[in-house]
Amino acid sequence: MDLLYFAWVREAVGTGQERVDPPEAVTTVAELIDWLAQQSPGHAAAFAEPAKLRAAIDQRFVSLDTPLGAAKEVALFPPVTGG
Amino acid sequence: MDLLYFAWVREAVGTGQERVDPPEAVTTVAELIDWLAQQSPGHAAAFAEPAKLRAAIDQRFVSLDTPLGAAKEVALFPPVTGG
Amino acid sequence: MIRVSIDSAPIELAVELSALEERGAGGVASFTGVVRGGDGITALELEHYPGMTEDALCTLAEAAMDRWNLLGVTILHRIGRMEVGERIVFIGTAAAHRREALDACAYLIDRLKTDAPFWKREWRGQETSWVEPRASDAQAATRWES
Amino acid sequence: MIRVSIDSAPIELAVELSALEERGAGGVASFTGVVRGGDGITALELEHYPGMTEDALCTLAEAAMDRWNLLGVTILHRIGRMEVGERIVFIGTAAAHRREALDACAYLIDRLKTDAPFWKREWRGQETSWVEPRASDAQAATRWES
Repeated sequence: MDLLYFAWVREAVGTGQERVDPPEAVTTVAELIDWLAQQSPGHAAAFAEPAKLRAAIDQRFVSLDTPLGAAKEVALFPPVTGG
Repeated sequence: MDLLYFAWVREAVGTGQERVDPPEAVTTVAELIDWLAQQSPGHAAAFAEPAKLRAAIDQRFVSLDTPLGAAKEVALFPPVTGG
Repeated sequence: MIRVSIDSAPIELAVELSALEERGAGGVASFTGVVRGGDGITALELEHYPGMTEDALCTLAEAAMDRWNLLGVTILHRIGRMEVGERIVFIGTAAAHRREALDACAYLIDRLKTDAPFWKREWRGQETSWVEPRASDAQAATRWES
Repeated sequence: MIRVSIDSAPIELAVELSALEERGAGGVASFTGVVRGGDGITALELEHYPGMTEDALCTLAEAAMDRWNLLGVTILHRIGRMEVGERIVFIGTAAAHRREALDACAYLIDRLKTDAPFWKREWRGQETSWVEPRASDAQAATRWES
């Protein structure tokens, strides 16, 4: 699964993208976030507060309780602030 | 009293402005219009249907039942169509 | 800052919009009316009431400045003859926040249609006809009564 | 006609507005967002989600074309670093009637704020901070739900 990070999530993790292979128990976006938080101190900083995060699966906005299903690309980022 | 005419009122009367001295019985804009309609065939054409006319006294929009009072400049014209 | 102009010269959008941006605004909204072809129309001709029309536009601009927190208002209206595709009217508003700029811009063009003494005639080749007012314009203006 | 662009190059208003006018519209509405100074801000920096952001803007433009009778929609958004006074975003709409152009323009900027994946950070000299979303933006977007 390809992960993309934007804004301060990207900065905290230290990279804008990475490929991961989470365990089978990780079935939703929220579970993915919890699992990612354990991967490094940078990940821990980025993913400590899921309430501050938003997500997209295969370039569509989804809520954090969405099942990952056959997701190829999952993006994690703060709420958008364009315009 | 100076009169100003705009758009098809101006064209029907044949001039954009004229000075008039209506009789004392003419006390409102509507009465002025009725009196003007008797002044020439052009005036008759311009002022035959008061419902199609709008007015301004001293450069402020007024309804046709407004007293002329001490009006210096009365303008008569069709409804506005700018923009 | 209020800028009002009634002129036979063409309206220069880039200049007008830059001037509004330079008010330090976060947002600039604009509306531009253009002579529309179709129905045989070849040109429009606009007439105004010198003095009263300028006053009416200034009064409108001031009313918008009172009602919203604006940094700038520009109202330009052309008079004389305009060919299809030429600009007739420009409304520009500058504000710190987009909602105020957008609402004020809509207000100004709605109210200009009913409150400013302009008269428009359509040219179709050599034929001319004065434009009748539209009931929808009177209705649009009333939505700003408060 | 829909034109969507995400680019680091400056936004050229005159070119964009002329293109909309050439759609044969009677009215063109626009909103331009500009980097506002104050609070020590020296620049903004905008980041986007390549692919998804372009899709989001096209989807928004199509939604506006479905909802109103429009002849043209242009949505431009800059990315990268912008100094105070520079344009961040441009929305332009062309329609036969002013109400449709104005409403669609307001809709597009409201929805862009919540629906398009952009992230903004403020520069104050060498210091940077990511901008927090505003509750008022989420609220503004909901007024278009129907």
